[in-house]
Amino acid sequence: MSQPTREKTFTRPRALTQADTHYCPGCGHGVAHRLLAECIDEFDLREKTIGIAPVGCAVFAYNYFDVDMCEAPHGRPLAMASGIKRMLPEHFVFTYQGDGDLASIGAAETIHAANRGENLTTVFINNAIYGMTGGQMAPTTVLGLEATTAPGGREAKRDGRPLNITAMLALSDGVVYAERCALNSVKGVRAAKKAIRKAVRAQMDGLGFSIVELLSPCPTNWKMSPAQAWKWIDDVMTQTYPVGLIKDATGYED
Amino acid sequence: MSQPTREKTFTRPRALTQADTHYCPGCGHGVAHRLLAECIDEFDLREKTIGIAPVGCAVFAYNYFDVDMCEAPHGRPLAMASGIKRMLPEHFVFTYQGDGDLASIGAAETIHAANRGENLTTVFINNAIYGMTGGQMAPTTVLGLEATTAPGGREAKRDGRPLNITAMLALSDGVVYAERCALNSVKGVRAAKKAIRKAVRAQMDGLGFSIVELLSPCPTNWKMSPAQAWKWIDDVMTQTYPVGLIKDATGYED
Amino acid sequence: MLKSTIFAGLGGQGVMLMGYVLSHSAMAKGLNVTYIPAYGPEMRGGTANCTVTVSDEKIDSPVTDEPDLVVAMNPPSMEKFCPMLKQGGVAVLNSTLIKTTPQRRDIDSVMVPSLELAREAGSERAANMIVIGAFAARSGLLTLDETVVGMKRALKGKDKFFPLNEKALARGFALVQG
Amino acid sequence: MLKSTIFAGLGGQGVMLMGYVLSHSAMAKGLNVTYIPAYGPEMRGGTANCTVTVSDEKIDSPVTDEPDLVVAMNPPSMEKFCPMLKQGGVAVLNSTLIKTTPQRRDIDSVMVPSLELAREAGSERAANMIVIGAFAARSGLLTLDETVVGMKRALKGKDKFFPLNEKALARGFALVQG
Amino acid sequence: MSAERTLMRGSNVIAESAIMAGCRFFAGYPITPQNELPEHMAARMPQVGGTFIQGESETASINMIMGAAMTGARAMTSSSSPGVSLKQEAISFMCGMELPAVVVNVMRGGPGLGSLAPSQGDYFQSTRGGGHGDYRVLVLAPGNLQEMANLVYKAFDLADKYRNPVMVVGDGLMGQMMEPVVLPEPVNPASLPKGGWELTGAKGREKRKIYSMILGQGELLEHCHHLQDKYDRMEAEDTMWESLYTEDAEVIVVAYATAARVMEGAVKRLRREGHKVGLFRPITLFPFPKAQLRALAGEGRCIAVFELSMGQMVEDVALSVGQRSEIHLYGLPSTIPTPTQAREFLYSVVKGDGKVGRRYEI
Amino acid sequence: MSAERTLMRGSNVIAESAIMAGCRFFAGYPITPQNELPEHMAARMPQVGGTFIQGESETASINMIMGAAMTGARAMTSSSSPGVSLKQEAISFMCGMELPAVVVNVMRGGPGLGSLAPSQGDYFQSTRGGGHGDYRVLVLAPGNLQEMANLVYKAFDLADKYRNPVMVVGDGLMGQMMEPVVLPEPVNPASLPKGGWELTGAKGREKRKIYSMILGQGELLEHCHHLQDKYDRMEAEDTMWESLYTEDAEVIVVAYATAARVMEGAVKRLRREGHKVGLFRPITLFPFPKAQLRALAGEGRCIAVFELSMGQMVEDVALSVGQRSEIHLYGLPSTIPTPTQAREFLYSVVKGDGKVGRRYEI
Amino acid sequence: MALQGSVEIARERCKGCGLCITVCPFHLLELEEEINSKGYPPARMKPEPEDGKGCSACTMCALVCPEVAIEVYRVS
Amino acid sequence: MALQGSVEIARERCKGCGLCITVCPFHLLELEEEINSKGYPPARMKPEPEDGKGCSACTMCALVCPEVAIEVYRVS
Ligand SMILES: Cc1ncc(C[n+]2csc(CCOP(=O)(O)OP(=O)(O)O)c2C)c(N)n1
Ligand SMILES: Cc1ncc(C[n+]2csc(CCOP(=O)(O)OP(=O)(O)O)c2C)c(N)n1
Ligand code: SF4
Ligand code: SF4
Ligand code: SF4
Ligand code: SF4
Ligand code: SF4
Ligand code: SF4
Ligand SMILES: [Mg+2]
Ligand SMILES: [Mg+2]
Repeated sequence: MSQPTREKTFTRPRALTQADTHYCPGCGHGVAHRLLAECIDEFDLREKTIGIAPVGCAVFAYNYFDVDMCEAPHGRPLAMASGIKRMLPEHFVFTYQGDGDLASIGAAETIHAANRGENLTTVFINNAIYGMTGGQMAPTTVLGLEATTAPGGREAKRDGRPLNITAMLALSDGVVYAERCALNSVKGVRAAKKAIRKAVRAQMDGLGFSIVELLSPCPTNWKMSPAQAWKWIDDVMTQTYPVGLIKDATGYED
Repeated sequence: MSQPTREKTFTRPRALTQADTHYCPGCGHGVAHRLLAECIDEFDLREKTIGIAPVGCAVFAYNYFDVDMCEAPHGRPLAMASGIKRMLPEHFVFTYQGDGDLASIGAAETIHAANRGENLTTVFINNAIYGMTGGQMAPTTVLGLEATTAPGGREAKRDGRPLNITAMLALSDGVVYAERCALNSVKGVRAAKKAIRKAVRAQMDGLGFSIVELLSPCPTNWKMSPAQAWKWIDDVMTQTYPVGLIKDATGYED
Repeated sequence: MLKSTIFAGLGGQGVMLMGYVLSHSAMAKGLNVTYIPAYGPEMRGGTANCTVTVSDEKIDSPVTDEPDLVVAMNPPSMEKFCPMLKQGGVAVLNSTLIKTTPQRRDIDSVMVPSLELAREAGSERAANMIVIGAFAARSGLLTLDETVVGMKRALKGKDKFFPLNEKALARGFALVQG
Repeated sequence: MLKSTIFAGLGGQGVMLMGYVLSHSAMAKGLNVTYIPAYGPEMRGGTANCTVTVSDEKIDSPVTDEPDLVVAMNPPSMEKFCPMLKQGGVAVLNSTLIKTTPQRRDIDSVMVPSLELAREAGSERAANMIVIGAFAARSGLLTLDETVVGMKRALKGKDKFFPLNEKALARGFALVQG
Repeated sequence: MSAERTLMRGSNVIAESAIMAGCRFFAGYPITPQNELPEHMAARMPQVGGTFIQGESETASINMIMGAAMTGARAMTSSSSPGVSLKQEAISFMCGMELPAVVVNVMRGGPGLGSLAPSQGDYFQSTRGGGHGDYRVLVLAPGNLQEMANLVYKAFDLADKYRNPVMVVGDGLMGQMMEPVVLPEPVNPASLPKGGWELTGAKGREKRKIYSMILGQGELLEHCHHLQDKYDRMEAEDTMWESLYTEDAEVIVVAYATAARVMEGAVKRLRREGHKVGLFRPITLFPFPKAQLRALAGEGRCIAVFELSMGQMVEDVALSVGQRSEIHLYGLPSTIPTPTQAREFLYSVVKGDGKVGRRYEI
Repeated sequence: MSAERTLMRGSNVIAESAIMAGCRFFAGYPITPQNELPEHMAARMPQVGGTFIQGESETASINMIMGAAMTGARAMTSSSSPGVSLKQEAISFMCGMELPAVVVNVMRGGPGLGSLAPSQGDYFQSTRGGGHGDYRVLVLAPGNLQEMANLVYKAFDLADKYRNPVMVVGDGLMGQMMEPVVLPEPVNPASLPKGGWELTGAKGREKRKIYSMILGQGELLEHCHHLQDKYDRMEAEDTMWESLYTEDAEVIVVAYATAARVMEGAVKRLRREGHKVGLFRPITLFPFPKAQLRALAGEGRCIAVFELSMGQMVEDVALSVGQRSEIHLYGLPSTIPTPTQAREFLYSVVKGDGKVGRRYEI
Repeated sequence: MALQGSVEIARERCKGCGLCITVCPFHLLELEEEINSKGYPPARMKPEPEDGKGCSACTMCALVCPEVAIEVYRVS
Repeated sequence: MALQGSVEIARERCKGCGLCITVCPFHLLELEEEINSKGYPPARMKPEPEDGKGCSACTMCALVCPEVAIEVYRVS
């Protein structure tokens, strides 16, 4: 009998550093980081990638991705990315942004970079809350979710309704690809991987702006266990933000 | 034979002051002012109106409307209006904004006020150009239109594509009414009047955010005669910005 | 009289609440008090500490780098803060996690087996109450009754925890005064 | 030698271009020159003026409140700027619109029927060239040839206007020089 | 004042004192270390019939309060350093349009995202106008939470008095710390006098307009003089400061807010040890108590500036003191200043050994 | 330098000189009085293989150039007062992250929308940091269009030298006026040395990261000292100024840019009339030529500050001069200063009749 | 033919844009030769209606006038 | 029964979120009682598979692990 061989079938992607993250247990950021890093590896882009970390829980993303990275002022990653990409048009340039960053303070920068059709890729972490600052209402907070600035839960009349920014962006001709996935199941994670891969490819083919919105658990500020948070995404969050393709003008056959 | 009686059938609305405007010959701003003033008169709102002038050619609108008025920093009229309206919920509060003001620098304020469903009315002057500063490209500039910062005419690849902000806003649940009209014909002016009237009514009924987009000639920066500018709206501008109803959740029977 | 205390530990160990109980107790008995929290960048977990100063006079600096007392809930907190202690100061140490005492000869230490005593008192969740009880007794700043009053104010509205906490405070107090 | 001139009129009367022609002419002949435009808030129409200073030395202030020359294209411009003229200064006035001369005794005036002469020269659009021609002659700052050079530089690329403008400059020059 | 002491966090003290002062409109955007402030407002405003809006940004938030101020309402926004930078354009507008409102800056370490540690690095921004044009805001820098309560309360009166924004500054330490506080008496907003300039609808009167664009020749210059007169009046009537042991002091420390508080302990200790040291604490940063400090300067007296920034307030000190006294500076941005640091600086200045801090030349 | 003189408008001089300096990225948002600057860039950048983006706002524009600067490109943005206020947060970030870039402010009258007239009311904002935290930008204030060309060109070198933003300030008059200018020689951007910090992709080297959040205890303080060292070096190595007739002057006017230019005529005229007056013109506003001005101050000499603002530069003058000389101030915000105004101020100071301007106390 | 309507054009408000002229169904309006004090040739009623038809007070000219310079009267 | 797969969980990276446990089709994972140096009870393979089935190297646990703490091996 031959010696059993042991083959690694799942390991840490090269484009992640060895650093431990500062994220809370069960947080979606870690998964999103890994998926993007895997795609960078798969397209062999690690040495020609510039990433932009947001202000938000992912502010230290520059410690976690093993690629050249920088920090942008809150809400401005896509403006900064536009400057970077225009100077390095052959590089892969991504922004990684939370919902507060992308859809609230950065709404103008987001819409305009997308509308200019900047050849960029955005990973958009929709956790329906301001994570880093401790659970304030985000534009994406769904009705009923308790937030520190929406006491008793978000109410349409008092607090306005959740904003579907990705759908708005998709109206723009500059946007070639927009998809929403949920990081709350194996299936969801696999779909997210596929979507990010397509978004990266769209940029490397020079097609324009691509964005993947990820419904991402924030157990801490939702005040749930990680498992409850997963379930809540299915039960509640996807009612407001249905997962699936929003726009695909890439022409790819998948 | 009795003495012929002379009856005024068209006169200056009460809600306009007697001041001459500083607008160029054939400019659409003057017509838009009058229509809004007429609606203010018709709803008898002159004494309970607060208007917000933008930074743009209409910056001096506070001299032209005979109602309480103020000026907002460039792009921020809807944020300011939100503060005013919350303090004076029974008053009629309007913003009057150009395309640069509303859709470029003010994109975030516009989207978020609309999305909060602020009970406000916006008259949005889309003249596809930065009038006041002398003809730079606006987010709304249509492809091919020459602008001082889009030499040779706007090109999709170099300059991005025209932004249809009203369509984006209409996606938001906070928006109850959105319509686009063109100020380039008697028919267009009449439609605009009807639309503004509905938008004012929506606010007075407390329904939420209403916006009327007016395609408005800027003969000066389009470098056309007033008559050419009218024609160009029909021939070119309405191809990108079709006139008509964009959203109506008022439930009014017209 | 002016006494400053640093409470330190991991997030989740109830460190802030301990400081809060002391602050409320002190205020209730008419003292002046300042409370300063300090968190790490983590949202959950990570390290946390707070500084509480109580006095019967006006408190100038709410900050101290020479505390009279240190309450350390885990080894890194002990290592970080015990060297700062004033000569003759007191370290109250969570002996559930801290197995050694500080090197310094010029201070006193009290070892509090918080988890073990809390279990006795009814629930592991009351471990921090055990410690604050012991702290109150050792510091001489508060009587048991005063500590209970402070606990109740600090946890206003959460009345259901009061019985367990009272028990734990008493247990901790007894450990020292025993 | 240092001479400052204010050109003033309504937007659309080509006031800025006049200053521009003088500036280019002066630079072409090696002089130093500064040109300052000033507009009203209107986009089109409204009033406009510019100040041009030429000198064979370094120019300190490009601003003047005592111009050597004023070119006024309409009555309000005359009223506004002629009182500023230096003693012994010269007002070049567009007599098509300006029917009276300034009150001051201590200055000279030249009346230029710009529209009428421009019509003669071939087109009303050249009215400003008539005036700058007359200005050149009266000020003694530029020869006709130098003015033509300046006009061509100022209107670089718009060669089709050159013949008409040359004619108009000459007509204006001749008005003064006879 | 009701005499009840409540143990409160600095951010909550600010928020609740504003409500007591009759503030009924708050807009703000989350940022550490002042998140409890908007959170307090979110909970409390509906209870008192006021409005809380979480603005989509700091820029939007201050424009919202500008709107509320247009109607004569008492309005407030708050943020921390980077967020306050985003408010500068609007602050300039508010000064130009003469709109009263209160802007709170719970400073953090900078530049950029910096740190969450206490810092006083926005001194220049606050006192010199980070925005454009000639304008000033009245800047209040309370030294403890009771004073915070009192000054936030007063800030609204001052804003109304001068028709000008008033800034209240603190640092992360003051925003986060807790202390027993006696809250001021509630003001009924309806009882506040009107100024006659508010936008309320042109009913039975001429329309009003509020704007900052002033194009007529010489008119903006005149407006600037009008504004300057107000700033001069602020200096004459509302400059605030406190001094401790300054009469016979040979070394006078100048420090404000947290830095002053830590320093106060050090000064007392050195006094006990027999050193002639004193403390001068500006409470208004603009107007800076120039004349008051100048009166203390002179031969044989040394001024020691202690600030949680690299050397910002020291310029106001120098402009007050001139060459009358030597000036020493110890700047500690993004630091929780310790009693030891405060003491060591003092010892060093007393001894003149130059070991801590540096000489500031003028 | 090619010796050809071209008659150019100030805004175009700035734009073209930047291109000559190797600037290949420009982002800006229209605002009067500097619209010709972005317009020039829109036309020229594509011709030189560079990029022009009309940002959706001033905020977006400066963040775009921050991005371009991350890659090591020479980048510039421009605006006028209100727009520059909107850039303050980002300027603070750029200083914190040590990113070189050039920011142009063609000032207009403020506060608020103000006026389009020339003004110098953003002096504080430029020199003291309108943004948050302890930082400084090098501020260049050219006096005429030739110097504008030279200093814009130099600004890029200085930005690279210090890894810090450099600001070039002018006013509406300088932006709009025309003057013959000899443009500097074109620099090939590819020939510029690399700094070793640029983000270019982690190929064959460790990854790089550029950020401004510095949480480790004491680390931000250390970073602030590192930045301060650079500012001190700027003062030692790159302070610029010019003086005229100052050796024997009894009255020395301090003025910069347009104000200095108008004043120069007045000073010469008074000299011709036999008055001992001189002119001191700061060219760098930060670092302000303190030591140089201080050296000129003293008994029997009076300093007269002439600025197009209510009294901003006068603080730097006072911090330089101290009590060595009397200081007089004539502030004229939002004004095209006339030779007569300049002269009358001078006469008044010479005579000591106090009729024009006012005494500045220190 | 009984006159049905008439318009009054504020001469000094008018900016001569000519838009009223283009919409009048009866081609009743024209620009003056003389300019007004703002420098524009103002619109006016032609002395004689070209096709014999007079003003119907349809208000169309007024509706499009950017200067609100036109008042319309019905005469009965 | 031949072993088909195995996982290695980096004990010090794990934050004890338990998500890997919920997805393992064979319920092979559990949290330790002891906490790691970060203060979390890390996940581990159960000493004995409950229903007798071993790890299939399906990678699902690793796919959902926010800490990228799990490596999966196929053993053949
Ligand atoms: C200008 C500015 N405003 C506010 C903040 C404070 N701040 C930091 S992160 C954040 C929001 C984070 O929410 P989100 O973008 O949804 O990211 P998450 O933490 O949820 O991943 C805010 C408001 C800041 N740093 N800068
Ligand atoms: C913060 C700021 N940025 C820029 C400007 C300059 N500015 C004045 S109006 C304007 C744009 C005007 O365009 P639009 O809003 O379309 O109005 P229009 O003049 O076309 O009616 C700009 C950019 C300003 N005043 N403030
Ligand atoms: S707060 Fe929420 S988003 Fe932030 S790290 Fe924790 S779980 Fe993740
Ligand atoms: S520039 Fe255009 S929009 Fe502005 S007044 Fe003239 S025509 Fe109207
Ligand atoms: S009212 Fe009608 S018919 Fe009369 S002039 Fe006007 S457009 Fe012509
Ligand atoms: S439409 Fe009005 S402004 Fe235009 S020409 Fe007719 S009357 Fe004059
Ligand atoms: S690889 Fe699959 S079977 Fe193996 S432990 Fe992970 S989830 Fe379970
Ligand atoms: S999913 Fe990862 S972090 Fe969570 S318990 Fe499993 S191994 Fe630990
Ligand atoms: Mg979020
Ligand atoms: Mg426009």
